[in-house]
Amino acid sequence: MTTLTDPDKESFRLSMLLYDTRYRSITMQVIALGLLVAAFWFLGSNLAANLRAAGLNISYSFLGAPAGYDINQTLIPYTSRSSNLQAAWVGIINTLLVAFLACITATIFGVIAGVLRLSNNWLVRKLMAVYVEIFRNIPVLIWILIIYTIMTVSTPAPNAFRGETPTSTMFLDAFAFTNRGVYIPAPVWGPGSMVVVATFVLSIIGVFAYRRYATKLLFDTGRLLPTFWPSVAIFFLPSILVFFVMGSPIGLEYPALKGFNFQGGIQIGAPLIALWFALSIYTGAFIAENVRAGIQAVSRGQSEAAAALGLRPGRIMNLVVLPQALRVIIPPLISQYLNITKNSSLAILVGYADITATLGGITLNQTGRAIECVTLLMIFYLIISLTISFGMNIYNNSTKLKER
Amino acid sequence: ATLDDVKARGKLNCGVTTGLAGFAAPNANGEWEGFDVAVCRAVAAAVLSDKNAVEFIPTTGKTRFTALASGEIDLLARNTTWTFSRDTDLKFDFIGVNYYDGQGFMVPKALGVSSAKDLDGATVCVQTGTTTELNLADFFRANNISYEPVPIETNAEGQQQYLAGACDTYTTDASGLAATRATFETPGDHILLPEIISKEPLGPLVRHGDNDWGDIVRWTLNALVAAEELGITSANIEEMTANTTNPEVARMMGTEGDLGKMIGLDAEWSKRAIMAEGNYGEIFAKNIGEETPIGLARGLNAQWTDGGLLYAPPFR
Amino acid sequence: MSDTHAESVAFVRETALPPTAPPMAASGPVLWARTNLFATWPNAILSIAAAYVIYLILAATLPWMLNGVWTADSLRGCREVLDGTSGACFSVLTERWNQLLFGFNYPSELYWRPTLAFVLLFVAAAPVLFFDLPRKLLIFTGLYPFLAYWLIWGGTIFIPLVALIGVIVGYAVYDRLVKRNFALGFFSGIAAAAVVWWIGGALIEQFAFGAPMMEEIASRNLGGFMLNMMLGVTCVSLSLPIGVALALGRQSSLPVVKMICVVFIEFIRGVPLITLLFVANVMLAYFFPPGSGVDLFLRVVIMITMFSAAYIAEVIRGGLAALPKGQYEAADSLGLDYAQSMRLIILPQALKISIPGIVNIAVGLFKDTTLVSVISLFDIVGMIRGPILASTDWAGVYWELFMFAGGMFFIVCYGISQYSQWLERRLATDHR
Amino acid sequence: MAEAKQMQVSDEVAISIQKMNKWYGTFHVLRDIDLTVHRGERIVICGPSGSGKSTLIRCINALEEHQKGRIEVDGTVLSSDLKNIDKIRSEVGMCFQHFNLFPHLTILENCTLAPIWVRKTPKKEAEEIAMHFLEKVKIPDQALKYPGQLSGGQQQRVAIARSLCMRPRIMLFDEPTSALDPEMIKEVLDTMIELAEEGMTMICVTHEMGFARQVANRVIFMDEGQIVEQNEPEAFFNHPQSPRTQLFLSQILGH
Amino acid sequence: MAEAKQMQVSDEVAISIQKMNKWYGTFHVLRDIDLTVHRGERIVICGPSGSGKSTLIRCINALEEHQKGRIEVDGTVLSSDLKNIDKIRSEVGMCFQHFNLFPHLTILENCTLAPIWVRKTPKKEAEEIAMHFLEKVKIPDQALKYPGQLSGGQQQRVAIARSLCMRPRIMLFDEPTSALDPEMIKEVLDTMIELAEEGMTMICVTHEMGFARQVANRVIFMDEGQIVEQNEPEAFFNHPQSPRTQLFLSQILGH
Ligand SMILES: Nc1ncnc2c1ncn2[C@@H]1O[C@H](COP(=O)(O)OP(=O)(O)OP(=O)(O)O)[C@@H](O)[C@H]1O
Ligand SMILES: Nc1ncnc2c1ncn2[C@@H]1O[C@H](COP(=O)(O)OP(=O)(O)OP(=O)(O)O)[C@@H](O)[C@H]1O
Ligand SMILES: NC(=O)CC[C@H](N)C(=O)O
Ligand SMILES: [Mg+2]
Ligand SMILES: [Mg+2]
Repeated sequence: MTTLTDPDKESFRLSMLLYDTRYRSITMQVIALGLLVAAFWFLGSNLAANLRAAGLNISYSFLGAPAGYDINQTLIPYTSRSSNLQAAWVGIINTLLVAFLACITATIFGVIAGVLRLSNNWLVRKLMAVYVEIFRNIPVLIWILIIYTIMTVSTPAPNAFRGETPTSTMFLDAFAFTNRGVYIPAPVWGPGSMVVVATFVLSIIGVFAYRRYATKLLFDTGRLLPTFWPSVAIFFLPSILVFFVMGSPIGLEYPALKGFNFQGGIQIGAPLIALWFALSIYTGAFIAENVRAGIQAVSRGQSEAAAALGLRPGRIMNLVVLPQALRVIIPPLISQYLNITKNSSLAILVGYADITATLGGITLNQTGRAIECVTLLMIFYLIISLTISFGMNIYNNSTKLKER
Repeated sequence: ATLDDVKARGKLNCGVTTGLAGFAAPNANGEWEGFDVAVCRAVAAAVLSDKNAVEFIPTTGKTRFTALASGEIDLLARNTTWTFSRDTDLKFDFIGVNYYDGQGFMVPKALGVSSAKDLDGATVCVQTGTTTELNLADFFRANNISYEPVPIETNAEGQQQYLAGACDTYTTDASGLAATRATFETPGDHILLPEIISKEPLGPLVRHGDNDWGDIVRWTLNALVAAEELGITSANIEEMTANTTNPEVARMMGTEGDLGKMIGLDAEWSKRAIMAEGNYGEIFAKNIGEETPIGLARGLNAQWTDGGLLYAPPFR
Repeated sequence: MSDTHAESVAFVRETALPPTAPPMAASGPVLWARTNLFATWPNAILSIAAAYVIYLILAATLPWMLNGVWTADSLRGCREVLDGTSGACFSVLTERWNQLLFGFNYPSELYWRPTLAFVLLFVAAAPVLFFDLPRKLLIFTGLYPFLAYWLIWGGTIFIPLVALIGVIVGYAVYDRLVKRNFALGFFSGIAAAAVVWWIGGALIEQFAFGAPMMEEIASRNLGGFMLNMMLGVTCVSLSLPIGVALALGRQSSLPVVKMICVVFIEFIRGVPLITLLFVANVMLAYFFPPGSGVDLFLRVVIMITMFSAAYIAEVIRGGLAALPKGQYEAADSLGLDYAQSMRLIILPQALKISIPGIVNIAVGLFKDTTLVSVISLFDIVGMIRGPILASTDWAGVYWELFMFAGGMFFIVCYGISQYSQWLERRLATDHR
Repeated sequence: MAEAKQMQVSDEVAISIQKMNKWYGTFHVLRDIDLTVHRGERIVICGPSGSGKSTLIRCINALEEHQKGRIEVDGTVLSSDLKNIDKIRSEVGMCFQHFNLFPHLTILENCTLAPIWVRKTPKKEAEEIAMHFLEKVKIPDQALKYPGQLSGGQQQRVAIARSLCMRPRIMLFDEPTSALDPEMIKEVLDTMIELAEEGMTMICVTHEMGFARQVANRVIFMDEGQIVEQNEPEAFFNHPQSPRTQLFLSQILGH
Repeated sequence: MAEAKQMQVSDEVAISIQKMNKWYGTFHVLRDIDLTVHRGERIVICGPSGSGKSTLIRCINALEEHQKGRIEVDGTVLSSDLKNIDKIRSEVGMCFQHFNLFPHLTILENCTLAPIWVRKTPKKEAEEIAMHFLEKVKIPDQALKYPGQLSGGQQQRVAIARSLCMRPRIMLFDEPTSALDPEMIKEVLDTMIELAEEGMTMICVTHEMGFARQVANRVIFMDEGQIVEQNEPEAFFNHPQSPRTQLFLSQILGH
């Protein structure tokens, strides 16, 4: 509360610093700033003194030096002779990968559980409530450990697939579930396969185009085309057709047990699976609550009004309930995504090579550059969170309900 | 200075592994025992006159150096390899070597592997933040074969993964492998491969910059080694002190000269250190020697007089 | 006006119809099952699927649990007793019970101390959690931190005593002066407390050291579930006032103050707790004066407190924003100054609105205390992953241990969240 | 006005309810309801809170299912057959106490939603119809705003327009004015009166006695799930027969 | 009554506002306001919504800052000096449209809060004073209840009592009755009339013309941030001079 009158030409008194609203806020801010500077100075000088005493210095030159260690999952070229910086990039990409995968599956788990919690089937409702409560109330770290233990202890080792009478067999001869990971067939791109891929991409576009067309037709002429089966057909048929016309250019490479491990195919390492699954199922429980709250936030009156207008249940969901529920669901959903990204730093528990494990783990240890590594680590996570919350603000502003 | 801190505290904070049978592990009563533990106890006995005045702080490959650098521990006795960069860049002082070791591989017999060079494509469990991890990368690279590392934090985890078959082979210092294998239900099902792919001089270390403290620890370790060479054991030490004719023994036992004073301790410091858990040979035999389940031979760790590398500088 | 209909419709009911039972005797369990389980075909399929899932889970776990061994002394012992049948080896829980609860370094003859502190925690927390209890009990709540400190860490009683006296003196001074001016009261209170602590500290060093005392326990000897509880309770309570300050700062009209708070809050919230713990572990020591010897436990407490303070600040900010502007204006127009209106009018209401949110943060934080195992503190997870699974006796006993740890957290967290729901319902119906 | 009331009532039956019963669990909400509404009739239902008024009209357009008895709307018998329910719902418009406009859609979209998706009217045409009815309720200029931007009275008029866009033959109102401020009640009642004058068949739960007097052909008094009394408004208000009705009227008129 | 109106007005100036201007950003809300209120005067301010009435009286007790001109209350110039602001606020009581009682405190606590913390009155004494004023507004029996348990009219009377407990020499009212149901308006107006009869200096934003006629010494009409007309009530209502005033009066009296 500040009040200004015509500049009274009264002389400046020291007490005005405290009692005059014009100066008081400046005084306060100067004090706050002073305290802040003092705190930084205190911490900074301690840091300098301690570093001097320990004979350390702050330098980022280690980033260019060879890392010297190997990483088990690298999506970009990396060998033990690559630099620590490259190792950090490997970690960043692994972090983003597991976060991305977990966001998708957590959403799926969460939506299913959230919707089922509102089911009018008592058993299903209760089952989902148990799922949500159990997973929400036990630390994610314990879940990661439990699921990793299931992965490593309860699934067979690759050598169980070996020998005359193997104790385990591959599923459909194409999928192998081992305690080192899951092996699935990988596509082999033959000549002409690009055409198939292009067709596939086009048919996805086609599905959307068809749906738009159907809506437009409805709006223009009132004719309602069926959408579900045609969409499915557009999605699959052209690709399959082209696939055979081109002479099956895309083959599958099946994983097979060679030497110590399965070779060929796509390998999804146990650490990735454990972390991915644990994060998804844990966060899924939270998302389920958000989804339930979102749907319940749309009052019964809304669906009743829609029903009274003659809309069918599916349409009520699509046209009335979901658009409103999504506004409520999406902001907390995005903060759950943020949580997933942050919790993915628990990767070190299962030996998954995310940024915390490479830059903040092995590099930190092998070089001893603790301050530098931790600082870089924090900057990385900050950038991610600020980006996501920036996006969220934009979304929130764009969907705000118009009020009087 | 560290010595004053330790005295004021009345306890020595000693960093050890989180658990490696024979080297450092709590027994059923929660008391720490082992080859590395003995070094800590000897130092505590020398400095504080009480071999039990030690606080054992378990550290992993990752946390050990921060613990030491931040002053949380006074001494790290955790099968840590003496390397150039640790000594210089990380600003630590290795005060000697208590075990000359090298990195090896352990595999299940059933795997049918007889050489590390056959491990192409294998999955390897390795503790992160260790020299082991770096040696491993170098070894496979040098031999132009591939592998998949499974990074783990503690020996216990490594053991769990290895036994569950999540990795084909476990690699760490050969002594560590032997110790780990000794705890298996059926140690006979596992073998160590013949290759030793690195030099791993393991020794205690302290922070750089406090040379007085470094001297105390260094000479305590030397006293243990020298005692074996001179035939002083925890059993005969009283008698030796009284009857010795060897001036070096007399100097060590504090009956002649004032070595203790030179490092800021009393005259009997080394006597107490030796009495704590015995001399080097006794410690070795009791914890990891051939009589124990771990069953390590002295090998390189024999006295120089027996053709080994142990060679304590003179007490003079 | 040839009113054809009105004539025919005029109607008066002479005798009231009594209520009758609904048709089809299906009002009992059959109706229930029909409406709740088998309302439609898909629903029935869903029911059967759910029942099958439940059956699978129970079939997998029940025999295993019922067949559990409670008295063996090692995994080998368990295997012998089980003799090939499937069964849990709960013996690890009985054998390592104390380690799971107190860590492996807390002297066993002193277990009664943390246990007592734990029991008293309920007494201390009760008046805070349930408003109906006599306000007098709050005195005990005020004493509790000092008592608990003494019970858990031991040492001379004079340390907590001096701390307590300092707080009391500080509060007395504050209480004296606050009516005149909040800032004056606040800072004089702190100053007075500091003086008492300083003098008391000097006195203790001079004379009383070693006088009435209990055996002293170093922080690093704390462990097990006790460590989780301690971290959770301490950090949440410490972070409350900081969170309030941050929230007020963030709402402040002074741009500098506001910016400092915003940067702090967003920074902390943007970074995973793990990296903050790394900071505690590897960096924080460098920021203290050389030789100040802030131990790892304290550093961890500092970081977790900052962490939860940032989250709590956001919850409280929500509470502040939910208050109508009229409350601020009414306070202003009565002549209350900023400190008074915050203390007497705004915060009591804002905090009340924020309680459920704060409780949620507290639950999350309590779960996150397990992360300290990553920087090798031996909380319950650290105990399991470290000493217990590393020991030759119990290597390989995962399920029992993880189930136990999970169960402990479930009990506490579920309890708290039920409390929070109860509270929310109560606050919702509270017509005040 | 009294003339207007009688004029448009025809012999054709719009709604016929016979011995209809409904339970919530074991609670008997509606008991042996018999009611015949002719095309063009305006019926006002009143009665104490909890007497089942809302439930009754919600049963008519199948928002609640009844367990016994028979409801026939415009010749279609209300059964669990979805086709019949759809048919009935598109002939019966309903106005709720709390308007229940869709807040994420503009006023115009609110009004065109059902015509487009249920009646399959082309969008253009639907918008024209919507504008027509919005003009009728006197708020064509608000068409592009969102419900949150309108006053309560305006919102309720939009709700009426939204129902009318489906061109229902029967309108049900459930206390359409009771959530409104006094000034706004008049706006809405005026709109309803206009509808009544056009001969729309209406069933209206309301306690606006002025409205009942002016518009209704018949007033029905319900209590404890039963129709206790029904009569022409004049007779009903001036000479209530049943003691329950008398008590009720003395309360609300005295108020 | 008319006598009463004149009797207590003294020559002493209670509030004097000179050439006061206020902007919200670039929006000029108050333009060159000149107003002198004598001790014991009762002033009613009216005018269309958004004309700046609330802003004016909020400037008087420094809830809003003004940017130009001079406000003097009881001899104290409103400046940026906090001491002056405090002094003025403790002499000026204010009543809001939405009462703004503190819901977490009992009625009694609401009333004693400011005396205890601002005036440093001992608690006992403060409670006695509070009970005195609660009796005056006729709700001493509600003292231990919470605001949520009271009706709107009662709440507004508590708000008045709360202001009075600070023993202000001037009372400001900002539409004190417009959030109330008709029945409750009278209760509050009666209380205000009583205050007026005791000679309290009052500035009241209200559209209760009956109140203005009965109590006010002067009625001020504002529009677009300016004082358009002021006069004695009789003259003001019967012979408004400015066309704007005429238009306004025709609207609110017609309503
Ligand atoms: N979904 C439901 N489940 C159980 N009972 C219900 C349900 N809906 C309504 N009831 C009960 O049925 C009775 C009739 O309710 P209804 O809403 O029809 O009354 P009403 O006459 O419209 O009252 P009001 O004037 O308050 O709207 C009430 O006693 C109510 O408690
Ligand atoms: N905080 C603000 N920022 C910007 N403009 C404001 C603010 N408060 C009020 N205004 C504007 O100032 C003008 C005067 O507002 P004021 O509340 O004084 O009007 P009023 O005469 O009291 O109206 P009402 O009868 O509706 O209360 C209005 O146009 C309003 O929109
Ligand atoms: N196994 C270990 O933890 C020791 C590894 C190795 N000797 C090192 O110092 O890095
Ligand atoms: Mg109703
Ligand atoms: Mg106003």
